Parts: sequence; C-alpha cells; structure tokens
Amino acid sequence: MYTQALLLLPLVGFGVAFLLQGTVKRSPAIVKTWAMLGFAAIAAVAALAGAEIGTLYEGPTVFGSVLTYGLTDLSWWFVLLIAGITALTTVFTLGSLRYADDYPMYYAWLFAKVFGMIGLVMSRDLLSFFIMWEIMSWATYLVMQQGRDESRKAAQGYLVYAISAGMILLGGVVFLRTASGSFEFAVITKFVAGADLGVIITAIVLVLVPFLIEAAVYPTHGWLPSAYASSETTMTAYLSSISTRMGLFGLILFVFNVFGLDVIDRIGISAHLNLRTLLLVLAALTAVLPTYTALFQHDAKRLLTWHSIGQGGYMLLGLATASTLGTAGGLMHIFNYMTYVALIIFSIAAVEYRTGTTNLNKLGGLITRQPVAFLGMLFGIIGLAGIPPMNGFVSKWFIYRSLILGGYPFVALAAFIATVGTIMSVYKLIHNTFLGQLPERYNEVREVGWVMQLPIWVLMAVVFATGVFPGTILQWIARIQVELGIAPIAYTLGGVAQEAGDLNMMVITLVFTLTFIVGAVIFFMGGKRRIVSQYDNYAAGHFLNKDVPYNFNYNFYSAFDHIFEKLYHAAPVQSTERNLGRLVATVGEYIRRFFTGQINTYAAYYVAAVIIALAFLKEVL
Amino acid sequence: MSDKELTQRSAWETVLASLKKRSLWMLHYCTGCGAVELPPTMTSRFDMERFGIMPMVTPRQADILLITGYLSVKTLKRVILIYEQMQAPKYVVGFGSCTINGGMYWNSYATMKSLDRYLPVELYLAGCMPRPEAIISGFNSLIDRIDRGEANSWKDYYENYEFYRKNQEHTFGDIETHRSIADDAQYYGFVEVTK
Amino acid sequence: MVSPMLFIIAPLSAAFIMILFNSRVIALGLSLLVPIGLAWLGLSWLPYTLGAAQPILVASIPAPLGIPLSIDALGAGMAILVAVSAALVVLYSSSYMKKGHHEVRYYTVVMILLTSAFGLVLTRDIFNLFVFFEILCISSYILVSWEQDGAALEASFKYMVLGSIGSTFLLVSIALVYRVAGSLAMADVATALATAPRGYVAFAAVTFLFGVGVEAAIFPVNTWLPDAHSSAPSSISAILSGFVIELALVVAFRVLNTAFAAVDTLPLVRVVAIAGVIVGEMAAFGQKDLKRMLAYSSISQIGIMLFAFSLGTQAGAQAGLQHLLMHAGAKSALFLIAGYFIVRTGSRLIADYAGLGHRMPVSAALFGFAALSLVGAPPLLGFFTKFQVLSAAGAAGGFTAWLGVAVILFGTVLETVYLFRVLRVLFAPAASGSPARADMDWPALAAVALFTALVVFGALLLPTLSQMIGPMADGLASLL
Amino acid sequence: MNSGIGLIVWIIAYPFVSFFLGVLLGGYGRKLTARVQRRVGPTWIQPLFDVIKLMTKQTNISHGYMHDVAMMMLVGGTLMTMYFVPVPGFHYFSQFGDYIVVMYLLLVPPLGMALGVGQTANPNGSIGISRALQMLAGYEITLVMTFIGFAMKHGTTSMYELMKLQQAGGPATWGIFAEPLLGIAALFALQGMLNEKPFEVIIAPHEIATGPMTEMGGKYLGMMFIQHLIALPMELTIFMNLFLGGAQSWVEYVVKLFVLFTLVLVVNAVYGRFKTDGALRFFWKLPLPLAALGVVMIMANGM
Amino acid sequence: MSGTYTVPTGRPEAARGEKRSASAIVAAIAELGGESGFAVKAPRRVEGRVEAAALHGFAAALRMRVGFEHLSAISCVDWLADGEFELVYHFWSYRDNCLVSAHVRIPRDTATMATLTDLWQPASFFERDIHEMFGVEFLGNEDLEKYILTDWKGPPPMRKDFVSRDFAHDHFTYKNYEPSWDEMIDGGYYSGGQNGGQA
Repeated sequence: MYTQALLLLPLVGFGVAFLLQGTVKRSPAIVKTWAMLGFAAIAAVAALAGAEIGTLYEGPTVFGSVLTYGLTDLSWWFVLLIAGITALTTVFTLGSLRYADDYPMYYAWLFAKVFGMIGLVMSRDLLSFFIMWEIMSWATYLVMQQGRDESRKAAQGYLVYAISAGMILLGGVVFLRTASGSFEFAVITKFVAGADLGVIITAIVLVLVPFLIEAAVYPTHGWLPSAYASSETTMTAYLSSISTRMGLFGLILFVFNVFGLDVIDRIGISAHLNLRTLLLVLAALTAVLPTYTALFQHDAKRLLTWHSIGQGGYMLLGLATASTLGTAGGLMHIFNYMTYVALIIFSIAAVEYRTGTTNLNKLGGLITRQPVAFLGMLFGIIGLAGIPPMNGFVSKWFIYRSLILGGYPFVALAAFIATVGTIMSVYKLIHNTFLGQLPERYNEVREVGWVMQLPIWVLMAVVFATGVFPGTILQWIARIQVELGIAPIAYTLGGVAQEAGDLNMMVITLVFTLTFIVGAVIFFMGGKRRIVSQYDNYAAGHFLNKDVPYNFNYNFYSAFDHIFEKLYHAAPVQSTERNLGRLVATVGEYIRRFFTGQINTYAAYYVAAVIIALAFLKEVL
Repeated sequence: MSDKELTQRSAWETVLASLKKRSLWMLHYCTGCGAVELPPTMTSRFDMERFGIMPMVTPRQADILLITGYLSVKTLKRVILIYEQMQAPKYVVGFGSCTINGGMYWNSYATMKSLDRYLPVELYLAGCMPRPEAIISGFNSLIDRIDRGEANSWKDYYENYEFYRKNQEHTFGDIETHRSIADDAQYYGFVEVTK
Repeated sequence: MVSPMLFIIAPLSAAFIMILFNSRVIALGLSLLVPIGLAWLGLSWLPYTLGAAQPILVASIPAPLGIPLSIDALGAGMAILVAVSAALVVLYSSSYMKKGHHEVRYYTVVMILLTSAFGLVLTRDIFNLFVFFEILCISSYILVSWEQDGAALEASFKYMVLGSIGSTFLLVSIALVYRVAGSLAMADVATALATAPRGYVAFAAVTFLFGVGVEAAIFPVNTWLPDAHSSAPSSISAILSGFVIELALVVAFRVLNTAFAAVDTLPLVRVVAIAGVIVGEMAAFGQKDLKRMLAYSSISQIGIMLFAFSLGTQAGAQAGLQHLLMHAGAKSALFLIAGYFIVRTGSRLIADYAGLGHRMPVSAALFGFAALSLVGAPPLLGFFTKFQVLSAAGAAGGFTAWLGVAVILFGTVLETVYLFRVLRVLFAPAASGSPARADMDWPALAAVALFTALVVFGALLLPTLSQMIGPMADGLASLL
Repeated sequence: MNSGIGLIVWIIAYPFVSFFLGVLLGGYGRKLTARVQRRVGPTWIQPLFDVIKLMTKQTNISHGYMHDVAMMMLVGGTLMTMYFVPVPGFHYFSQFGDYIVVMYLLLVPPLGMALGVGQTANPNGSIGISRALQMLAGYEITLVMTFIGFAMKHGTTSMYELMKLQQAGGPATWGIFAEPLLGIAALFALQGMLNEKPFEVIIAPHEIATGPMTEMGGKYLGMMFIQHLIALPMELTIFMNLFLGGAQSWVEYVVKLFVLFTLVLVVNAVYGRFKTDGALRFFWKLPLPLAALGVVMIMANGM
Repeated sequence: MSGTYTVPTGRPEAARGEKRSASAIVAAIAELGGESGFAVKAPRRVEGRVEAAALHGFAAALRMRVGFEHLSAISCVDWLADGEFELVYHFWSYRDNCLVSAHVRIPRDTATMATLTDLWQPASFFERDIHEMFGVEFLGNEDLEKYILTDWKGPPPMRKDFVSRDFAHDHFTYKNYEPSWDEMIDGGYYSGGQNGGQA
C-alpha cells in the first residue's frame, strides 16, 4: 500500500502545486506549506515502505507488457535518501525562497522530479525504467531552467546531454527488447548470460553510456558546473546531492543485478585489463581533474559543483573495484556526500541570504556575524575533505583500502591527489567566506532565521553521528550488498573488523576528545587572553582601519595558477563540446543549401531521383 | 614600581624568572644607523643566541623592542603602535645616544630627545652606536634584572599611561590603535580596578 | 445509414453555396458545419468498416461502368482525422484571417480541398484518384499564395511547377497501366500488372511513386515544402502539414502495396525515408525563421512515417499510422501557435520573440507541450508512437532498419535542441517592463488547446485506438 | 605496556616522554645548525625555556573563539595522532587505525591551525596557510606513493604489521634497503613534511612575517611550539616505522631518531628556500617519478 | 594659470640635431630675446638671472625652442640680509649635456611664484618641498600639502629666521645631568616620567 502511495503522492503534489502557481505572487505561504506537507508525507511513507520490500506491483500495461514496480533493498535505500534530502531542502526553502515570484513553479517541478526519481528507483522492468528515466531528465531540465536567463542557457546545455543519453538508452531498450523478447529484468539477465560477446558489448555500451553521462563521469561532465551553479542556491544543494546519483543507481542496478558481474568481466583482454579497469580509469580522471578545476573558481557554488563531479568519481571508484570494501565505500560515499554537500551549500545559501553574493573575492570575516553557518560549513568541509571524525573519512578509507589491496596503486594515488585537491579548495571556500577581515559593508549581517538553521543543525548531527558510528549506515549497505550478490561487509558499530587491520571510529573520536581536553587544559594554564578587534593587527607598523583592504582572497593558490595556467584555460572538454556544436551547425548549413530556392535545380533533382530510383530497382529486381 | 614586587617574590616566581630569563626574543626597530651593529652580535662572531636571544619578526612574538637610533615624529607613531602590539612582559632597549638624549641631533626640531618620555625604557645602551660587546653586556644586565624580578618597566606604561599619552599627543596628536591601554590595564589587573 | 458519397457531395455543395451568397457569416457557418457533420458521418461508418470494406454505389450504376468507391477502416479513420483537423483549423482561421480580405473565397477553396481529400481516401479507380489528386494540388497552390506578398507568390509558383511535373509523371504511369490493364479500376489493374513484364511494372511503379511523392513530400522531391509551408498563412500550413501530405502518403502506399505489389519498392522507399529524416533535422537545426524550422521538421517527421510504412510489417504500418495521428495534432498546434506569434510580434524570426512567453503565457505553454510530445517525452502520446516505430523497426531487423533507428534517435536529439531553443528565447527576460497579457483570441486558443489535448492526453485513448489500428493497417495493403 | 595498568600509566606518561624527546631534538637541532654556522648555539633544552616563557606571558591577544579552539585542536590533534603511531613496546591503538588513518589524522592539526590563522584576519597568515596547503600537494603525494608501494607489496595497510615484518626480516628487509627508490623518495618527502629549509617557504620570516605565526603571540605561540615539539619525534617515528624497521628497544629508537634528524638538519642548515611553485615542480620532477618507478618495479616482479 | 592643464609629453623638436657647445647655447638663449644676462660659467654650465614674472615664458621657450627638456631641480636660497629668496631652476639637455640654471629673486615676506607643473609634472614635488621648508607660495599648483613634516605645526623650519635650537629647547625637556639637590631627592636625575608634563 505504501509503495503505491510513494508514486501517487508526488503526482498529487505536482498537480496541486501546478494549480497553486498563480497564488505565489500574492501569498507564497500557501504553496510552501503545501510543499512542506507533501514532502513530509513522502518522507514518512518512504520510512514505512520498508516493510513492503520484495513485493511487486502491477502498473498500466503499455505495448502489451505490464509495467511492474516495487521496492528492493537498493531502491529503498535510494528512496530514503531522496525523501530525506527533499524534505530537508524544502524546510530550508521555507526560509530562503524570498523572491518566490521569480520561481512560481519551484515546488511543482520539484514534485515532478521526485516522482521521476522515485519511479526510476522503484521500476522493476526495462520499459518502466526508461519511462521514469525520461520523466526524470525532463523534470530536471524544467527544475534547472527556472530563475535567471543564465540558468536557462545552462539548462539548455544539460538538455542536449540528457536527451542524447535518453536516446542512447532508448536504442538500448529497443535492442534488448527485440533481442530478448521482453522487458522483464529476469528474462534479460537470462538472455545476456547466454548471448555471445558482440551482443553483450552493444547492450552494455548502449545501456551504460547514458548512466555515465547522467552521473557526469569525466568526459561527459561539461554540462554540470554551469547547470547546477546558475540555478537557485537551495536547488544547487538538492541537485548536487541527489540528482547526479541517479546515473550511479542505474549503473549499480545494471552492472550488478541485470547484467551480473560475471558478464561484465567477460569483456576485456585479461583479468586486470577489462571493462572495470576502464571504469576505474574514468573514475580516477573524474576524481582528479574537476577537483583541481574547482581550485580556480571564484564563485562558491561553482566551486562546489566541480566537487560534486569529483566526488562522483570517488563513488564510481568504489563501485568499479567490485570488492566488498570497495562497493561498501562507494555506496556509503553516496550517502556521506549527500549529507555534507547539502550542509555546505545550505550554509552558503545562508551567507547569500544575508550578504546577497557568493563571490569568494567579495566575502570575508563572516564568522563573527554568522557563527551557525560557519559551524555548518566547518562540519561540511571536514566531511568533504574526508578527515576524521566526520563520515566522509570512513567511505574514503574503504575506497583506499580496496584500491591499494586490490592491486590498483596508481588509481589509489589518483584518489589521494584528488583528496589533496579537495582539502585545498575546501579551505579556500571557508577562508574566503568566513575568515579574514570582515568588510565594512557586512557589519550589520545577522544570523539566518531558525527555519534555515534547522536543516543545518540536523545535517551537522547526521554528519558527525554517522562519522563516529558508521555501523548505523553500514548495516543498510550490508543488506544491499547481499542483494547485489557481493559478500557483505563485516561491520561493527565503530567501523570494520577485518583481518588486514580494522577501523574503529569510536575509539578515534574518544581519543580525539580526550586529547582535545588535554589541549584545552594546556591552553587555560597560560595567562589571561583578550579578544581584540580585527584592525588591531600586525601590518609592519601601518595603521589599519576600515578603508585599508587587508584581505588575501583573490588568486588564493598562486603557485598552482603559475603551473596549471595554460592547462586550465585550454579546458579540453569544454572546447571539444563547443567544436562539436559548431560542427553540427555547419553540416546543417551545408545540407540546408540542398534547398537552393531556384526552380530549375528542383526540376533537376526530380529527374535525377527518378533515374536513380529506376537504376536502384533495376539491380534490385 | 611599587616596592612590594621587589621584596616578596614567591619561590615559584623566582624559579620561573630564572627560566624565563633564558629565552628573550628581540624585535629590532632599525631606525638611524644602529642596525649595522646587530649582524655581528647575532652571527658567529658574538652569537647572542648563546643567551637564548633570537631576532623575531613580529611584535606579537617579541619580548625586547630594540630601538636603534633617533626617532622622528613619523617613526615615533609607528614605534608606539608596535610597542602596544607587543605582549607583556616587554622590555624597551634604547640603543645608542640618540635615544638617550637626542644624541647628535640634540638641537633638531624633528627628533625626539629622550625615549623614556614616550615609552618606559628598561635599558639604555650608551655609545654612538655601541659595539657588539656593549650590546651583549647590556643584554646580560637585562637578563640579571629579569632574574632578580626588577625588569618591570612595562607595568609603568599601564600605571602612568596618562603621562606617556600626554607626551605622545603633544608630539603628533591622536593615533587610532584600536586598543585602549586603560581597559587592558584593568582587564589584566595591572592597575586596581577604579570604577 | 447515410451514404458515404456525402463525403464528396457535402463540401462541394457547401463551396458553391458559399460563393453564391458571398457573406462571411454563411461561409464561416457552413465551413464549420460541414467538417463536423462529416466527422460524425465518419464516426458512424467506422464500426461497420472495421469488419469489412463497404463498397459504395455511385448513382446506382453497377460495377464495370460506375465509379468504384468504397470506404474501409483506413478510409473512415483518415476521413475522421481530416474532418476534425479541418474543423479546428477553420475555427482558428475565423479569428486569424484578417476581416474582409475576401474571406469567402478562402473558405470555398478550403472546402474544395476537403472534397478532394475525402475523394482520395474513398476512390478505388486509378484515374479517379488522379482527378482528386489534381483538385487537391490546385487548391493547395491557391491557398499557399493567399498572402499575395512576394514570398507567397514565388513559393506557390515553385510548388505549382513541381506539382505539375509530378502530375505528368502520374499521368504517364496511369497511361502505362491502362495499356496493360484495359480498365482503370485498381482491382483489375492489380490483377493485370501481376502478369506484366517486371521492367514495365517497375517503370510504372517508380513514375507513380514520384508522381504522388511530390504531394507526399518524399525526400528528393519535397523541395517545395519549406517555402510553401513557411510563406502560406499558418492555418494553411497547419492543414498542409497536418493531413494533406499524410493523405498523399497513405494513398501512395496503398496503391504501391496493391497495384504495384509485383515490384518490391520497399528498400528504395526506406532509403529515401532515412535520407528525408536526416536532411529534415539537419536543415531545421540552423534555422532562424520559426515557420521554416517547423516546415523542415515536417520533412523529417514525414521521413519517420515513411520509414515505418517501408518496414513492410503489420507492426510498422500500425506504428506509422499512430505517428501520423500524433504528428497531425502536434505539428498543427505548433504551426497555429507560430501563426499568432507572427501576428503579435509582426516578425517571423525567433530572435524577435524574446520575452514573448511572458506576454503570451498560455500559448507558450501549449507550444512547450506540443514540442514535448513531438520530441517524444513520456507520458505524452509522442513517446508511445515513436517507441512503436522504433520497436517495429527493431522487430523488422536488417541493417537499414537499425540504421533508421539510429538516425531517428539522432534526429530527436537535434529536434529537442532547436525546439527548446525557441522556448528559451520565449521565456528570456522581457526587455520592456511588466508585459501586458496579449494571448491568442478565444477561438484560436480553443482550436490549439484541442490539438494539444489530443497530443497530451492521447495516451489515454491508446487502448481504444489499438483495437481499431489493426484493420486500418490492413487497409494499406488491400483494395477492397 | 599493552594491557591493563601498564597501558593506563603509559597513556598518561607518553605525552610527557614525547614532549621531552621533542625538546631534546629541538635543542639538538638548534645546536647543530649553530655549529654548522660556526656559532656556539643555545643550550640543549632551549625549546623548553622558549615554551615556558611563552606560556607565562601575562597578556595574550586572541581574535575570537575559533582562534582559541584552533589552538586546542592543534595540540589535541597532534597528541591523538601520536597515540596511533607505534613506538617500542606500545602499539595498543594501532589495532583501531592503520596508516591511512594516521595519514588523515596528520591533517587534523594543520586544518585546526589554518582555521585559527584564518580568524586572525592577517593576510600574511593566509598566504602562509595557502603555501602550506600547496606544499601538501608536493610532499604528501610522494609519501603516499611510497606507502602504497609498501602496502601493496606486503598486502596490509597497518603500520604495525609493516614494522613487524621488517623487524622479523632484519636490516635487509628494511624499507630503505629493500626498496631504495621508495626510501629516497620518502626522504625528500620527510624533508617537506618537517618543513625544513629547502621547503620552508611556509614560515619565510622576511617575506610574510613567519606566515601562519604572524598573529600568534604569548601562549598561542607557546601552543604551536608544544605542537611542533611533539610532532617532531612522531613524524620521524612514522618514517622510521615504514623505512627503518621501527625499533625494538628504546635505545635503538632514540639513536635512530637522532641519526635521522641529523640527516634532515644537515640538509636544512645549508640549503636556501624554494619558492612555492619551485618546490612543487621539484617534488613532481624528482621524488614522485622515483616513487612511481619503485612501485612499477614492485608490480613488475610480482606482489 | 591654474585649472587643469595638459603636460606636453615627448621630445620637443629642438632637442634633436647634433650637440652644441656652451657658448652656442648662450647665443641661442640670447636670440630668444628678453633676458641677456646668461654667461658660460664652466665647460658645461650656463648661468643667468631671470625676472620672476618672465620665468614661465623663459622656461617654456628654453624647452620648446632651445631643447632643454629636463627640469632637474628647483632649489631655494634664503638671503635673510637682502630680505629675498633666490629660486634656482636647473634645466638640462640630454643632447648637449649642458646645465642652464636660471636664478630668480623673490621678496622674502610675500614669497609667491608661478608654478611650472603645467610644463613639467615633477615640478610639483620640488615646489611642495620648497613650500613646506621655506613657505614659498606657488600659484597654480593645487596640491601643495606637506609630505615630509606631516604633523609639523610650527613655521617653515628651513628659513634662516627659524632657530632650531631654541625651538628644540622649549619643546623638549632634556635629561638634567646636574640636578640640584632637591631635584635629586625627587629623582630629578633619573629622567623617568615624573618631571613635568612637557614632552
């Protein structure tokens, strides 16, 4: 009963929000309360739907085959993630969405997107999977294109990628349908197991490439930064945390469940150089290059969108090792990343709500004015950088262990290079926003209201709790691994107990608190200390005041600028993207010239056509 | 300097003083010609690091403020700012005759005649640029004074701040150092809380 | 039951009555009434024709001499589509056409076009087919040149020249056929041609194909279409793209499958179809003028339908017909909305529509939904029909089929880009201050809304459609 | 000392032992550098006097609560990492966290300091921190490459296991002799990790007024000194465990510490300072390829 | 000549051509008309008096027509006895490697002079310096504010009638090396902060 409700509620929500769009200008409260109610209900139903795992439900019959949907462990995990983050984002938007009339359809499209995602995650046959995939990508386009014209241009970029991904998938669906005779996953699995190599390769390419495009893996990530960064900040949080992971869900579902791991491994030269190694290399590139591009960004949101690509690379790294630890790391990283990226972007939204800008060169010193936002971002960046005691560390530790012991040293090195890049760009983010001198124009900035603070506190608690007690999350992941046919991870409440050295986050955090207390004791043993104003500062004898600009924000990592200047501006992926677009336009122009506009050429075409047709038929006869 | 400090020092303070004297970090404000005498004192020829004295870059980390020459009105403003940025206990060392009585520029309209009217000076090193031996003997006497607990001139700045402030104002008017010495004095308890 | 002959008589007589009274009100009333009546007539005949084709006795003259007409499931279906589209377009024209610009003549020519359309569907006699075909072409030339400005005249002139070349080829083919068959009825022709020498039949088939092909906008010979559709008044472009081209296509295919069955022309048609899709999409990609872009998009959609029919399988025919229905709805809606965009801004260039979406929110939304369906976004009708076409191609198998699938998929990506580029321009921030609402007038809005409703909620009538589509698809291959 | 009362006593005593070792090492370092410059140099326990002077400063200025918490996090973080590094006779905590954990825990103190320095709102400090993080990309990546090579070779990422393997096998299996390429690369990385002269651009007194320590006065600077004195032996021990086979007895441990530190100091005493991008280019041109070559060699002749 | 002015840039035409001797330069100056008192003082030194009012014209002519494109300095001499300031303008020619110094006498109490900043931008620094140290008013030079003795309230110190020693004595208290016995009692010798409020 709950499973149907999971699909029905977003639809109803969409309908009502669609009708309420007119009221947004006069009183946005109506739409907001409706949205809050709707998403809270979805979250509640998602929690309760756990009981109905495994039962299949019949949907409408299309083209003679019944659309079936239902919950499995993997899909329930994703449904919970979707429902949770949507509810939190909506709570945040209650406070942050001031200019509601700029986004009349904000919640309507959000409902549509949730419907698409939940449908995708719960679909149990190929056709319903594809229908929900298309609905989701269209809904994502509609969600992105709201607000300023800049976001519409970026959404257009996303649309090209999403539609080409959708069409390749449609090709794959048709191919599999004709080859295996039906849409059910079971039939397809049996067919693929028996099929010869050629068929498998085409099926895998046609099905997996769209997921890589949606998950913004390295060569196909061009659309993500501008699309996510130009939409409204809370929407950036929502998109970065969950929207790109649908591609990963597809990957997990098809690689582990539908095609099965042994079929995937049949493609490739040797046990060490097969499809999974290709995925690993792609994942490593995805992890490293976007993270170092994030270093050069001047806008906070754009910096984080580059990170969402980078962290997507980590998840793919974990999954592509297909070992117990690796997949556990990948799956947990999806959850971890969702929590702390939402936390960071919410605090950026809080800063933007008060100061009106996210330009890292203009901000500074807001720690004294917005301490809660600072704390939120602090927890977030510790998680993003993967430093204990936050949860980001646990999943990264799994991924490193599996890569090193799995015999991929250089991929492990690439992962660590990405971590160093993350730490650098993450510190630049918190330094330029909260630390340094407070510009005089932000003197009256105050903390944001409790509505916006609530999600920040909740996420901080989640990031810390799952960091110290990773067992709570690992139990879900173990059940998923069993369902995917991988040996489940031997988890304890504090981490992992394995023969090759284990991890216990509880002990690490306990030791950290004790040593922190020792540090505090030493600190308070010293003399009295006095907090002084920011202008009472060493400036080689110069007198500081509010007119003296005394911040180091611009060009924060100048050495990297020197070294990677040319590479960054060459931006290989974006330039290939532009050239491709120009190529299609010029070819189109030449073809259009076929329609010359003079009647005599048309007559010539006519005669030529008849003659060629006759010749064609002659040799056909 | 009230007499109480001189006589009744607890055993712990005595031990502490003997330890603290072994580490003095010096911020040399090289105005005038005095700076040229410091390299030989610091490097291998005389090596003042034997006594734990090390040149330091920022006032926050320095204990000794070595003013090595005459002070004009403009440089005095900077010296006051740096002095107030230093952490107590801090010792001003006047270096050369220019800081004692204006030295060669005794009749100039622009240079300060005696340093101690603007800052509590712990130690003067006489000489129209004293030689490294003089510097080191001066520092040794400073170390002995710290050991005996007599090097408390920095308290004088807090206790008689009005005197120093008036002289400073007389010279260059008001400066904005974003800090009030009177509040500091009461906060740290160098002066009995009047209000 | 009322005789199906009414399909031909009613519009013809309505045309003459209108000319007689020469009053706008009567003309509008009649041209609304007749299509609605015929639509009802088609609906009433549909259940009967599902079972078997119903021959019609013309003026009670028996078979050998009388004009052989018969209405089968395909005929009834197409008749309903034509009637409904015509009714909606006339409703749209009532507020779209400028008042007093000798409108009566406009409606009479539309009525004549309708008669020829119904005639084409019902006729079983090859010469009769040629006559109705000529009436259809001529009325199209007149309607295309309706704006009387430079572009329209030049376009209709080019259309006429190509059309006449096509008619001569058709006449040649009929002559060849008549020499062999001795009779003009398609049934006799089919039996006669079966025994004729293959080269001879091949030549007749090719000339026939490219004869009708001009009107059916088959790839090499559809060069008139971009100019004609873009310079014709939008209501006419809607009719042309909506059902005129499709009608010619269906008729061409019916004759090819039956009369010239001896010669397997399907591979040729498939190659032409795939070429049509690619050329249509690529040409539309760089377009600056909205109606020209939609015209090129029609070329590619026709290519898709032709590709579906050319598969030769039952599933292919059904998919083609469903796609035809969807395209009629979506493309007509797009053309009609484009018409009002031009009326409101006075310009045909997309760039000048910046911020128009804020002034005409409802029509922009309808444009969006129609585009979504044309591109094949679930849960709209477009998705199901496109999926049918692709799975039929998949089932048919063979290299050209899979090539067709790939081309259609690539074409859809291009189509999405250039259609949603228009939407982005529409909703760009309005240059002027608060935009005054200047939406379409209510009759036009009603017509467009109905077209879009057909397309958006089309998925709901899919189950009922699937029972009827079987016999309709058979109609393509039988002459009863 | 790994169970029961011995453990509790050692947990309490270990920080003091480590601090004292740090003071000795620090004093020895300044003495050695002085001797290289033909100077007498301060007493052996000069760092102790510095720390006492700093901690007993009567006025201290702070720039906010984050500045204070950062100092506690700095010293606390280092102490925490210290417990996870096995020393002769004590490896209780190694079972809860392997070398990857230690590598990440090593990042906690710099992050804490960076946040504190950030709040002091002094651009010199920010420039220093940005240089410190950029240098991280230099030496840390080389160190990790060497570690990955070893972990892959022995199939375990736990530092204690690696140390035991090397102790069992005797000096021949010590990291620096068994895998010379990795050993040399790690030495360069150690020089970077300890912020010694060729890679000391972070402090750079004349250029950015001691970088991060610009606004640190009184007990704040004292806390940083304490952290430095505790971190010094720990970082040397990490290198020793991975490459010199750790130490069974305390005498061997102290001797190895001083020998290793002398090697680092001698290089520090005579070299000038790289610019930041110069240091990075150096690390990516010599040590990293060296380490990579070492790993390739390990993979070549089988796990 | 106040108000915004555009400073001519680039080399004047006359500065090109081959090198001339000092006497040739004197001849060139003579034919400028007006001043005739210029004479060769040393192999590469030409000196002469110019009236205050005529200086600006002379300077412009010297630059544009004779080719002396570089004003190297303006210095001021205080003739207390004659009650006059003597402003010396040093012009220099790169091509001739010769210095022309024009001496101008202006009355001491109403010391005003036309500015040369419209011909040479650096002239403003020389004029600000002289204004600060001697109190000469330069008409047409807007920014005559102090940049050396920023907090100085007293009269222009370089004037001969300003006695630095007397000013120092009444503004600064000196260390009292021979304190009388009562001063010694209250620590007169020890020059700490006790005695008097005077700086």
